[in-house]
Amino acid sequence: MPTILVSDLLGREVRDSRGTALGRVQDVVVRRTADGGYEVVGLVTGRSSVAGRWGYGGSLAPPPLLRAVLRRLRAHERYLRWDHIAELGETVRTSVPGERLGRRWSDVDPA
Amino acid sequence: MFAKSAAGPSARLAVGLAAGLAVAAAAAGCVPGPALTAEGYHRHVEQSATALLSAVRTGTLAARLAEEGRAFGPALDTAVSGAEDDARSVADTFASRQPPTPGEDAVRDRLTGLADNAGDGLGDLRIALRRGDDATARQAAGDLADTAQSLEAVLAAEARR
Amino acid sequence: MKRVLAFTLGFLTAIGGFLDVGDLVANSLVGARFGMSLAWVLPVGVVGAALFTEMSARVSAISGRATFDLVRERMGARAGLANLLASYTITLLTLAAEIGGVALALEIATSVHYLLWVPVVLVLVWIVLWRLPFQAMEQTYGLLGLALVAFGVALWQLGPDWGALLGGALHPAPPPGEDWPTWWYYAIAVFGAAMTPYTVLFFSSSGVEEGWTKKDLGQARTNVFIGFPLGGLLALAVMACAAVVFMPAAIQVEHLSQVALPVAAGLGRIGLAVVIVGLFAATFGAALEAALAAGYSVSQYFGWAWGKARAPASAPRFHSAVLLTLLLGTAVILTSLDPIKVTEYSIVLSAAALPLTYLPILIVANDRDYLGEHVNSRVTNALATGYLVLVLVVSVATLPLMVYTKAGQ
Amino acid sequence: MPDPDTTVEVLRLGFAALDRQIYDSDDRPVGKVDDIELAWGEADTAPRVSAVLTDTAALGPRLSGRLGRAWAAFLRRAGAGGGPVRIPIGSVVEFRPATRLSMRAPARVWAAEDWLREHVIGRIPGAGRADDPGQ
Repeated sequence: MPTILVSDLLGREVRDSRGTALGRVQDVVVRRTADGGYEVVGLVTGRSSVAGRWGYGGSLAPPPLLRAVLRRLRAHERYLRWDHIAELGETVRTSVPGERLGRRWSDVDPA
Repeated sequence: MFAKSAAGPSARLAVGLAAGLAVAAAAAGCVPGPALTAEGYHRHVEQSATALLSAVRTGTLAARLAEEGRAFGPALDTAVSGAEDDARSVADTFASRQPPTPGEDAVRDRLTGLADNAGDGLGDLRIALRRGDDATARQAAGDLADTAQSLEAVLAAEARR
Repeated sequence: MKRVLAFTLGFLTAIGGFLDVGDLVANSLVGARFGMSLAWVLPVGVVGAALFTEMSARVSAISGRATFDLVRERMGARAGLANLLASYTITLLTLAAEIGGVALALEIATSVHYLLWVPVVLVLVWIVLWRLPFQAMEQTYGLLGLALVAFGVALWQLGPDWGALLGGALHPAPPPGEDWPTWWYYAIAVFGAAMTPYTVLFFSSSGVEEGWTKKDLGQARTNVFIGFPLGGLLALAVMACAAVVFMPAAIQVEHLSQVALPVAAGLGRIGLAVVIVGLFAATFGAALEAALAAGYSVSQYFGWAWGKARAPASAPRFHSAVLLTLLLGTAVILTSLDPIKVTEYSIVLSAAALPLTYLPILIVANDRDYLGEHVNSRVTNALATGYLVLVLVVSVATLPLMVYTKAGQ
Repeated sequence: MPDPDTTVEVLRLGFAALDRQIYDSDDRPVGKVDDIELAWGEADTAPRVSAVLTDTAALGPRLSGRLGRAWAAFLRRAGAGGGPVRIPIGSVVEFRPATRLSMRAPARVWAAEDWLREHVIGRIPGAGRADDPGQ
C-alpha cells in the first residue's frame, strides 16, 4: 500500500491549472469516516500556516487590532479539494483555476 | 525529498531574532578600536576619567562607612577590591592608547598620573581596611578624595572644550 | 486561619520572588546614572508583568496546559523550535547571571572570590532542586527575599529630599551629560528586568505542577496583583537608594557589592547583613526558577514527562535537561565573564525576546476552546493589546540601540 | 458558534493533530505527534490516515530546510537509529485536546528515558522520591 507522510505534503508548491502560484501546502484536511477512520478530503494552501494555526477554529475572539492582523495574515489561505488535484508531484497542480478555490472547506464541499 | 525552503515567516522571524541577538551581543561586547582622531581621544579621556572617578568615590564611600562602623569587613573589602580592579584596568586601557597629536600629551600625562594615584590609593585603602589600620585608612581616604577632586577638574576641563 | 496563612504566604512570596539579580543590578545602575528619570519604567514593567503572568496563570489553571506545550501546538514544530531555542538561550543566560549573583552575594559576605563560590552554588542549587519539595522551595526563597525590604527602610533612614526624588521621577529625560539613545537603552533594561520571560514560563508550569484549578485562580491573581506591585516598590527603592547615594558622588554601579552600600549607609551593619541575606535569597530563588524554566520548556516542546514534584526517576529526561542547563549556566560564569555584564545582556535580550512568549499566551488567553468563559475581558484585552504593541516596539528597537550605544557605554 | 471547519467529522491535521501531546493508556506522556502517515488502499480515491509517528527522529522532516538537515545530522551523530515510532491509527482514541492511545506506548519510545534513568538520574540517591502532595 503506497504511503506518504503529512510532513512530505506540507510545504509543496501549489499551482493552479493556468500555472499561477497559490503558495504552498499548509495543512491536510481529513474527514471522519463511518468506520472510525480518517479520510483526506483536501489541502489548505497559502503562504504561511502560522496565523492559520492561531486564528483557526472560530473559538478565538482576539482583541480588534490582533484580529485585523490575523485576518490579513490569513488572507492568502485557500482550500483545495482532493478531487481538484490534477497532479500530486513536487509541485501540486490543481485542475481548476485558482479563483474557484474556496476559503474554507465548507465553502465548496457541503457534504 | 522535496525542497521545502518555505520557512513560515514567523519561523524566519524567530530564527532571525535568535541570530540577531547573538550578533548584536557580540558586536556590542567589542571594545572600541584605537582612538585615531583628537575628538575620539578626548572622548576616551572623558570615559576613562568618569570610570576612575566612580572607582575612587566608591573607595571614599567605603572608607566613610568603615570609619562610622556602618559596615563589616568582607563587604567593604569586596567593594574596594572591585573598585581597585576597575581603576587598574582603566589605567591599563588608557595607557595603551596613543594620543593622535602632541597637543593631547598634557592631558594624557595628567590622567595617567591620576589613574596611578587611584589604583594605588584604593590598594592602600584595601590593605588598611583588612588590617584594621584606621590611621592609614583615613590617610588613604584623604588621598582618594584629592584624586577625585583632580579627576573632576579634568572632567570639567574636558567639558569646556 | 489556614486560608489567611496561605494567602499571606502567597503574596509575600510574590514580593520576594519579584526581584532577581537583573532587577537589582538594573535599578541600582540606572538610579546611579540617571537618577529617578527612568522611574516611570517600573510601573509600566510591573503592570506588564502582572498582566502577562495573570494571563498565563489563567491559561494553566483552566486548561491545565503550560506555555511551551501551547507554543508547540500553536506555532508548529519549526517556529516552535526556533522559539524554544531563543527562549532557552535567554533563560540559560539568566541562569548564569543568577548563579553569578549568588556567588557574588557570598563573596560580599565572606570576601572569598566569587569564582570559588560558583561550584558550591551549583551544588546547592541542584540539591535544593533535587530534594526540597516544590512549595517549601518557593516559600523559603520568596520569604527570605523579603529581606530586600531593607532597601526601603534604608531609603527612609537616609532621609532624602523626597521632593527632589519625586521631581526627578516626573521629569523623564536624560540628565546632563547623557544622551537619549543610552537613556532609552536603559529604559529597556529596566523594562526587561521587570518582565523576564523565565518567570512566566516558571509560573505557568508550576501552576500545572501544583494542579491549579478554577478555585486557585483567585489566589494566584491576588498574589500577582498585590505581590508584583509591592515587588515593584522594592525595585523603586533600590533605584532611589542609588540615586541618593551614588548619583551625587558620580559613582557608577559596576559590581553587586556596590548595590548593597546604600543600605549600609542608611542602616549600618545589621541592615547590610539583612540585605546580603536578601541578595542571596533572591538570586538563589531566581536560579532555581530559571533552571526549572529551562527544563520545563524543553520537555514541553518534545512532550516528555516533566515536573519537579515528580520523582526524578519518573521524569529522567526532564531532570537531565535541568541538570545539563545548570552545568551549562555554571560553565558560562566560570569563563570569568563579568557576571554583571552577563546580567545586563540577559535582561536586555529578555526584553527583545518578549513577544515570543507574550504573543502565544495572549492569543490562547482569547481562545474559548481552551478557556471557555474565562477568556480575556475587554479591559484586559485593551491593556494587553497596548502591551503587545509595546513589546513589539521594544523588541525591534533593542538590537539597534544596543549596537548604537555599544550596550549603554 | 461552532465553526464548520472544526466539527468532529472534519479536522485539519496540522491544526488538530500535529504537535499535540500524546498520552498512552497508562496516562504516560509519550511525546508529540511529530508526523502523520497517509496510505492509499486499492479501492480508495483519496488517502486515509494510517498511523501517527512520534519520537525525535520524526521531527527532522517537519523542520525541513537547513534546520531539518542540521537536526538529522545531529541525530545521526547521536546514534539514534531505527526511524520514528509508528503508532497505528486504530490505537488513537482521540486527537483533541490531546492525542490519547488505547494501548501502552511501544517500548522503543522510552529508549532515551530508560537509558537516562539507568545510567544517570537513577544512580543519584533520592531519585525515586517525589514531593509529598500535601507539603
